[in-house]
Amino acid sequence: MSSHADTHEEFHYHAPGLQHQFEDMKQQEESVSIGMWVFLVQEIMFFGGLFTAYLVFRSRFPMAFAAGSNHLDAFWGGLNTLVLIVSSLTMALTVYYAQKGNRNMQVVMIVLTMLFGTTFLGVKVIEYRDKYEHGLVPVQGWNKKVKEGEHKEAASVVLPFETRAFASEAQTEAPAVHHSNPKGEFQIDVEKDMKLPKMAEDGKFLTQAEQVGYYSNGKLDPEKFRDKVRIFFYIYFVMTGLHALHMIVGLGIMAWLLWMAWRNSFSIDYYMPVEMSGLYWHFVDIVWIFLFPLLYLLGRHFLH
Amino acid sequence: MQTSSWVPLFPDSASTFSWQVDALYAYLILISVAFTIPIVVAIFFFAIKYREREKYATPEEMHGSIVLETVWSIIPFVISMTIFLGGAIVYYEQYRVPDDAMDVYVVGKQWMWKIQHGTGQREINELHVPVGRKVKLTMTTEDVLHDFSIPAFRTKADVVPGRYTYMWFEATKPGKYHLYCAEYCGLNHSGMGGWVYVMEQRDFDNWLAGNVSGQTPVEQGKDLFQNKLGCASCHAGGADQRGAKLEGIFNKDVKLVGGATVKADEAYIRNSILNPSAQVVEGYQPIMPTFKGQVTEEQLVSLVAYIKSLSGDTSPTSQSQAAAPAANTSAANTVAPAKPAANANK
Amino acid sequence: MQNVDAIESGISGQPKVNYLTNGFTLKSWLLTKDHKRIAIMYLITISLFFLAGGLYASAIRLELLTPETDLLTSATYNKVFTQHGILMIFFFLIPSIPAVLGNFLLPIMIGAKDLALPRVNLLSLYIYWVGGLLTVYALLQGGVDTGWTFYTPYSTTFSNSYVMAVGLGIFINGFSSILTGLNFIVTIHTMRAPGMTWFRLPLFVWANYATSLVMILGTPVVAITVLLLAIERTVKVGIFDPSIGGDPILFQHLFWFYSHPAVYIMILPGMGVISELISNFSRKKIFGYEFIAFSSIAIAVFGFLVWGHHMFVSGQSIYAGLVFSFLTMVVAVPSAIKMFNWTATLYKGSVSYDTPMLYALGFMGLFLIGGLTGLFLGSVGLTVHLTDTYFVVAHFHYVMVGGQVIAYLGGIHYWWPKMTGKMYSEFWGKISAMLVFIGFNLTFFPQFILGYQGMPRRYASYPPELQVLNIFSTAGASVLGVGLLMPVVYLGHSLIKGKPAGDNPWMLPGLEWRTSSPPPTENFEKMPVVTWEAYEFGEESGLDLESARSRNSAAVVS
Amino acid sequence: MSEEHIEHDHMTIPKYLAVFAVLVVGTILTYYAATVDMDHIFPGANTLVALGIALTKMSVVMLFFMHVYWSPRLIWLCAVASFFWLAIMFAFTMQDYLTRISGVFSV
Ligand code: HEA
Ligand code: HEA
Ligand code: HEC
Ligand code: CUA
Ligand SMILES: [Cu+2]
Repeated sequence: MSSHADTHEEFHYHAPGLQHQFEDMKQQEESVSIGMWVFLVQEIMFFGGLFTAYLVFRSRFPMAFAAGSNHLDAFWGGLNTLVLIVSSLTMALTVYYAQKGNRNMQVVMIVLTMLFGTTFLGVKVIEYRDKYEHGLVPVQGWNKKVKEGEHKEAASVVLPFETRAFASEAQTEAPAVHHSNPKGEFQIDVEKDMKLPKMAEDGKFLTQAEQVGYYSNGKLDPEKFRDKVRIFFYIYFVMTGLHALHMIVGLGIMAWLLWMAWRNSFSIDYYMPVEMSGLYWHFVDIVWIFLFPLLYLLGRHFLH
Repeated sequence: MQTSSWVPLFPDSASTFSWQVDALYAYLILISVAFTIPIVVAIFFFAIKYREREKYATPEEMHGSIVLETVWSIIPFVISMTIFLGGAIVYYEQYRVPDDAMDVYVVGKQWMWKIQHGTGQREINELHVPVGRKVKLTMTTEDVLHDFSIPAFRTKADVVPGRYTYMWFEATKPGKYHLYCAEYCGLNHSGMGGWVYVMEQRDFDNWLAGNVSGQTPVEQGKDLFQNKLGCASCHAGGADQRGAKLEGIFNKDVKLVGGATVKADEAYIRNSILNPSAQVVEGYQPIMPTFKGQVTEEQLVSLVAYIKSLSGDTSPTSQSQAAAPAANTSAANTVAPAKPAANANK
Repeated sequence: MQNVDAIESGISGQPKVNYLTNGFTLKSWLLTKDHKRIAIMYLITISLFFLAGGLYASAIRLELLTPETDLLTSATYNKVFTQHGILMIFFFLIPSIPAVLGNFLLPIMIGAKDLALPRVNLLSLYIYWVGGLLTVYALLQGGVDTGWTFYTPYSTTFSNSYVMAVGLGIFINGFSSILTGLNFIVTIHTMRAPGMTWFRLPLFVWANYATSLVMILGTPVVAITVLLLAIERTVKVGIFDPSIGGDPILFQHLFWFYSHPAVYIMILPGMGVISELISNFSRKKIFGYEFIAFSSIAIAVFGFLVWGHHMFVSGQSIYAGLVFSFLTMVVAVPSAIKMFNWTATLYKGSVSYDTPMLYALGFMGLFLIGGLTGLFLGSVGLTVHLTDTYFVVAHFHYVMVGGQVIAYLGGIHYWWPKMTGKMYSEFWGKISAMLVFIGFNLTFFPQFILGYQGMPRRYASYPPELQVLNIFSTAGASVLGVGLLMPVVYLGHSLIKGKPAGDNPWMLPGLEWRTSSPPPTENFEKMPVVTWEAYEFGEESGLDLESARSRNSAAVVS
Repeated sequence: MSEEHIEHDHMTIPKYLAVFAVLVVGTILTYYAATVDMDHIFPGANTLVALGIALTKMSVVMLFFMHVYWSPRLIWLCAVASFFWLAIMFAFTMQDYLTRISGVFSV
């Protein structure tokens, strides 16, 4: 940038990619890697706020969370977990080949990583769409509008190893009345979802907040219960939404890496950007490793 | 004992624990002075005595001293612990609501305080209380956070939507004291206040007499209970009534179906009326209908007051119920949910 | 040694290319990666925010001159104090010392050419601008009236003001703070010059390190909290609204998880400056170096365990109140350690009364009072009476204005010759330091008494019997305002007419004094090698004190 | 710390694949563990198992994919500190919620 720095560079040997403020490559690498890790610490605290909210509400309304979770498709969630894991592997291999200075394999691995990343987002789109069609987006008016009395569509995909109770029920008759949301409001599948608190009620193991929070009219109140399920979906959308945003950013970084690798900018001596992008990618993967069981797999055993 | 009157810097001191708060305050001022004076004196003394006599002098080097460092870490720590303990004791006093307190209900609303006495008087932005009686406030709000604050009594508490919060005091000096809303609540926050009138018992009785607006909450509650809402059809009392026994339950532990116990406080009674089957009493069927939407907030207050009054004129059974361990509220609430999970899956 | 040449060349005033003269185009500023230029741009921006915040403060004090709401309506008043708080905290005080003085000096002090990540540094400035512009836009559109704490459900459901825009402004601004902290941590770990060991670092660097820890660990949480608030406000669904099962107090937990540690973002750098000033202007090695260094870290760590002391009457559990009260006491101890060590440093020193030192001594008195009244507020039984009254207002102005702002001013005066190469008027500097000290006490001391009498904060009108003390307070604010305006004038004047300062006007050993004033873009002509301990004033420091003394006496004689 | 040089030859393709296998097995295991009722052993057992598996997965990713295992102490510290701070946030928030007295009526 400055002329001073430029003249400076003329006199010294500068490794490719060494920035002016550093003395040598080692210092630069160390700085960048510490910087990246500190950034990841920051990211963890960022998601941490959400996990705290999750913790507070899940400890209060476990049944509503279980019911909400049963609306999520564990198959897609699981598939996405696998997709991310594969992409993590290819990412790790990208770094590996970068260290080896193997440009071609590097490009291949980056492309694969991007492919899996995109697959992940694609699946997310399918899932979000499914929520949209079933009226599970917690915001009024953001759901597919179904007229009074109309039936909802059956759940999109059910695989053999999908939870039995969930699968069979989702595909057979769905009660009409509760699946109408003329204004696109949030709705739940009363028959199915209320099963959980009912079972819990028989066993009398609702939390105190639940004992107060689900009832009116002397009965479990679908309206009130729905509000709590909606909190689950709110948290679900914020968490997975932010996660997806991180994925998109990650894909942007990957595209840049691809460009750089393609131009053969990295070498055995200089592959810091690859390694750092790898850290970021793995971090995003780790977040998902927690999101999957915490969001998709709650209370599955109740319906077994 | 009142430490306030001779120090003009103190506000009125008119409750049983205001002297404690004042004493704690005085203690802290003492500590502050005890630290400030020596430090400030030392700063001035050093700054003057060792002022620069020669430009760019290099005074003798001095190394730190572990002994000194330890001393001046431990002393403040010990002192700060006394401050903590003092605060904790006063806090305990302020928030442990005594059992024999007179009830007053408070509902906050942007931007007014709606207050109702146990005897039926309603007031807005004013609170009349007798001197020398313990008063318990049960408070909630219709909209945002507010804070019921009476500086002369040295106490305040936030009111939170969706919850009851409690506070209590016992006034010691007749007079007229400020009542403030101390939690920011929007446009007219600074206008949301009024007065607390502390009166001699006789004056208070007069005030009550002059101000009676029909029924006391207990009377009103009784009326609702027996006639208007028909609670008595199940809770009339007697041997084979359908509804649970209500006499003597207040503040006692109630056994619920499923084994949990809860304390029958205001919130519980309120919930029992609004969401009866949320917590079903052991030995009864969950047949009680909800009254949500049928009763207003004020009627609820009256019903609660009436049911509490049923505990006032006693019942022998309360003894046996009280036998259940008392310290259940928090533990039961949090542990209860998952414990019987096994049953659920049978 | 190289510093001797530097001194000589500085004194003789040879023209040299320095960071200011290295390019004059707008582009050379806006695209610079030079930490010193970025610091100057921060300096200008935060000064503007401080003036804006100060204007709001003036409006507050004028309104409170009389008990009635005559100058401002309640609605306006609510916006005024909210915006005062938001601008002062998020856009002035948090970036003040780290982003200006830290940015400028930290690399020089450790002997580096720049921060480790200069582009990230520039990015943080831009983020700060974007956040600031968004906030200013929202304020011009109509402002916000939630209080700087944004308590729910008022902020989510009831307020009609521009909560969204301001919230996003703060969200964005948060990342500026995070990136600054990140950069500092990396720089301190990897960019130290040869010989600059951890325990030779100036305490200012330690303080900034501790601050950065808080920025990294705390700021993301407030960012996500504000984001949740903004989402909840837009889509009308969320987790803070009790009517659909949410919990308003959760917001307070998340908010204070950051905002209590944030008060240490607002004081630790100030403490760092004070450590520098006390030691350097007593020309004596600081007493208990390690204890001051580690107490900064201790404050940063323990500061995360006490946030509930802002929620004593909020409806949180009594048990939690006690735990938080206990920990609040614990976190006060490291501050006490610093206080005592500073005092001990003066002992047998050679104390000069230059303007920066006046500020430092002022800091000690004011922070002492501010901190001790923090103990009042941490003592839970007493806080029940004091919380949400002017006692709290007085407490935090004592620590924030009496602490950090004073330290910031002291630091600006101290390093002004280094940053600009010019010397300001020592006479006016002293006058203004006195005015600030007197005005400050007059403004805020009466508020302690008001607070104990129960005057609630955020009140546009108040009972008439409290007027006398409020008049004192407003009068004090005028003096304070004048005192604070004066530096703008004489510092500005020094830029044009000031005497050249020389490279080391105070003959001090810190690395920043061993390069020219203003420093060249790369900070040093050649990489310094540190062979002396921190705060070494004697011969070992390699300073040529003899000739400086003789030069000085020659100057006095002539 | 600056003495240590970050070694690069510690991971080989078979090792990467092994880690990958652990992750895949972990994912499948979480899924099946969720369908088995363990809450009757003690409440929260299902969640505990799920979190245990997730933690294991995270550890291998961090240690081997992210090379923490061969990294300087400072980076270990970063990793540990962030979880420590998360724990602070969880613990001190829940400390309030779990000790609240009743009085909630409209959650
Ligand atoms: C720079 C900012 C800053 C700093 C450094 C502090 C420092 C401290 N603060 Fe302050 N505080 C604020 C800014 C700050 N605060 C703000 C902005 C608010 C209000 C927010 C709002 O609601 O709008 C607030 C509010 C606030 C409250 C809540 C009040 C309420 O709303 O009810 C409490 C309660 O405990 C508190 C306590 C403390 C304590 C114990 C310290 C300690 O760290 C102080 C430690 C220092 C010393 C103790 C002095 C030196 C020690 C000695 C000389 C030795 C003697 C010591 C002993 C005997 C222990 N503060
Ligand atoms: C960095 C933080 C900071 C700083 C520096 C200040 C500085 C000042 N503050 Fe501020 N204040 C806060 C942070 C800060 N404040 C916060 C967080 C709140 C709480 C908000 C809330 O409740 O949400 C608050 C609230 C607050 C209140 C309480 C409002 C209420 O609760 O109703 C008051 C009342 O006196 C006040 C006064 C002042 C004054 C007189 C100054 C003075 O120090 C300012 C001096 C500066 C100038 C005067 C500017 C320079 C001069 C000019 C622009 C020239 C024109 C002026 C004159 C000639 C007079 N402040
Ligand atoms: C149809 C019969 C019926 C009516 C009408 C009825 N209740 Fe009940 N109530 C019951 C039964 C049965 C129980 C015990 C089971 C339970 O807790 O739900 C009960 C429990 C209660 C409890 C909890 C008692 C305890 O021991 O914990 C309260 C309080 C109560 N009712 C108040 C009222 C009030 C007030 C009304 C009128 C507004 C009312 N009930 C009307 C049948 C009734
Ligand atoms: Cu109600 Cu403030
Ligand atoms: Cu605090």
